[in-house]
Amino acid sequence: MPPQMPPYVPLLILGAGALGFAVFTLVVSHLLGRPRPNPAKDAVYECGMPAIGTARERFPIKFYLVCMIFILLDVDAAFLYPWALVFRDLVRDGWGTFAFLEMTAFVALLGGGFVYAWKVGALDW
Amino acid sequence: MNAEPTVQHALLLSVGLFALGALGVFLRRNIITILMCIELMLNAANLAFVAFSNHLGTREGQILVFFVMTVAAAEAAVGLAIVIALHRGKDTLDVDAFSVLKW
Amino acid sequence: MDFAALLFYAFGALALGSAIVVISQRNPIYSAFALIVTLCSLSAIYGLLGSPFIAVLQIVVYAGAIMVLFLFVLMLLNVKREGRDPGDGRTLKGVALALAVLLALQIGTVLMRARLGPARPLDASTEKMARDLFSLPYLYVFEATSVLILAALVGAVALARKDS
Amino acid sequence: MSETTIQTVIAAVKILVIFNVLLGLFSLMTWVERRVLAFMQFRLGPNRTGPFGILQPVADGIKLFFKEEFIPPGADKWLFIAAPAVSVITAFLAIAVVPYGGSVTLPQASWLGPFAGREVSLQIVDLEVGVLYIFAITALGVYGIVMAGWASNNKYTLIGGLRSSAQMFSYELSLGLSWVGIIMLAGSFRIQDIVAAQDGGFWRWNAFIQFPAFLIYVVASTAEVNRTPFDLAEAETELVAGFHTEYASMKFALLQMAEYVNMITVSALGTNLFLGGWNAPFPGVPDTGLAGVAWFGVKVLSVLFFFIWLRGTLPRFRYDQLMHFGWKVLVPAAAVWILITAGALAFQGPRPAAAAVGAL
Repeated sequence: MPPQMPPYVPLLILGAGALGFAVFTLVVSHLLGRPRPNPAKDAVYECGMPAIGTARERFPIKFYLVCMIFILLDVDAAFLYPWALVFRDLVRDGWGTFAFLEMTAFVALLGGGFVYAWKVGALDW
Repeated sequence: MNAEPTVQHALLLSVGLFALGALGVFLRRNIITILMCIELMLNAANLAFVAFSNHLGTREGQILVFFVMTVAAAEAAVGLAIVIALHRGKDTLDVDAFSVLKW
Repeated sequence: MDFAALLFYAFGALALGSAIVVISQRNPIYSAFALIVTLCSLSAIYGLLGSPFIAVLQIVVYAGAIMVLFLFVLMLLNVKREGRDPGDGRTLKGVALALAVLLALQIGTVLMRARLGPARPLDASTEKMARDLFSLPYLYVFEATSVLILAALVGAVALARKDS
Repeated sequence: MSETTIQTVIAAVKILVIFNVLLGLFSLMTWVERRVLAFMQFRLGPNRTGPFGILQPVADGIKLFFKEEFIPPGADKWLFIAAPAVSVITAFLAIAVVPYGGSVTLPQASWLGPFAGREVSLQIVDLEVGVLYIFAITALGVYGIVMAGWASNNKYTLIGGLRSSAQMFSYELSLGLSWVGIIMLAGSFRIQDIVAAQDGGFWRWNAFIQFPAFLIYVVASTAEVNRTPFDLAEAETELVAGFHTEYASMKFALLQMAEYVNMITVSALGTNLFLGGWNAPFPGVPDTGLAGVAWFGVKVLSVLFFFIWLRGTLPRFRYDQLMHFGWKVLVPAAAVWILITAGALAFQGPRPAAAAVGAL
């Protein structure tokens, strides 16, 4: 087996290719399309009604709450992954019950927070 | 000087990021930008952890990064919740507006 | 100079450059996007330093979750550009810059003078990291983390949804 | 030629092939989708350009290239332009770790030069962090949508973008959690290992062993790629076209392409994680090399057809129902399932555990 190429090389090629493709497409379509603006066309499209004000509006706090609960549970998932990775090895080495209870306690504590958020209505839409 | 990136180069990068984060905290007056600068400083610390752990051949530093990230997530969630609560009271995000603990 | 080193310097420069954008922008939305670039280039640097797991976590937790929260709050509160500084802004900026440079010099000196000795090889593969993380020494820290997240969850929900 | 050059060339060729397959599949999908939907709704669908209208995607592409560009007043110009690019780049990056076959050995032909007789793995890059990489890249995909929605300076796009991103990360969580049981069974993040663990007949596929996780994956991935019945972001009756209302010409095409490429990615990933990847459904049927690629292709195309079928069949969710379902059903179910799998593994040992979990 020859020495493996470091994994970032294909990733870089792919990233550069995708970037090149996006830029190429945007530039070519910019050059090809001939803009023929008129006031109605330039207006913001809100179903034909004249737009009132800008869209720099505030929006409901619910989006923030959901996002916040997401990031905290995301951290939880970040701990679950390495645990899942080595779980079978741990079972084989006789640490199965320990690892299982360790993660159960972790998930149960977070579950408490989740239930709290549920009960106070942070998940109600 | 050696052209390879050594631990010193990673550490220099970390110092640079940390100082930039600190400078941002001094310069900016928007609370949210200041929180972002704090995230930048936490990241600089993480980079130093990874660089040292890499050099010294121990994994402790990298595991600490794990916990730093958790703390950063908790900090962002609570910090931004506080920002929202503050914004309700004063309708601004300028740090100079928040000079009292209670109003 | 080999390719990995070149990449390291390129991403380092990208991280520093976007960090400068973060602190010099008056529009916080641009700051947030610049910070995302910084975080992603740091992730690339972790990958180059041989810690793929930390690199992925950096994206999942920081760039994928925390920064979305920042963006949401910026949009939620409809944050505008910062106004101009009052009269004595220039002096204050000078002082701030001087302080930051001083800080950088201080930390830099300490870090550079650390007696590190020769580099030792490290196996930072995900499996090894996970075995360490779920071993007895970190049990307490690990469970404490869940208490921290629980506290943050309850606190943030309580703070944010008051009279909403 | 040095070893590094050879490997780089192989990688570049693989990337080029995948890139073109994705583009081809994308344009084919736009046509197939319209034809199949039309068939299901007793219409004809596009049938004028070429035989059966198969040249329709080409015509659409040419048309979109020549369309005029449009940036709405008050829009944030740079973010508005960057949004489609970000979407399409993250969509293409995610495919990097998805394998589409085991490996093929190039023939010993002279015209292949130094490449003759080489074993080529059918995957762009086999990262140690495999599925986590996909998790990370899809997390970045949210930014394209947030940027597009916010930068357009239009209330419909803003609401569409917000809804879409909130939906994406709500379901991303269950999506991520549905993989955990599989990772436990395979003991690896590498998709190659996960597929290898499902070798030996369709009853060993994770879709059966991890049936609840499979259901969660199907629902969550449909929501993740904004397909009916979860296409709330672009609910035409409420929000015009959601976050891409203001986009025209190729910028619109790029956003559309990102959606389809994401759909192809989740189909390919689901095939690998749950449907045995390139393994044949019965032991003894050839599934190495190109035969494996054929099995893989059949499975992915069936999953893609399933997505179209869903769109022709199911009505759209209401947004509150969507969020309730995601948070109050899927996330707890995924967490409970992880603990069940772990308990089975911990207290019965790996082999019987898989059977017990399958029997559940």
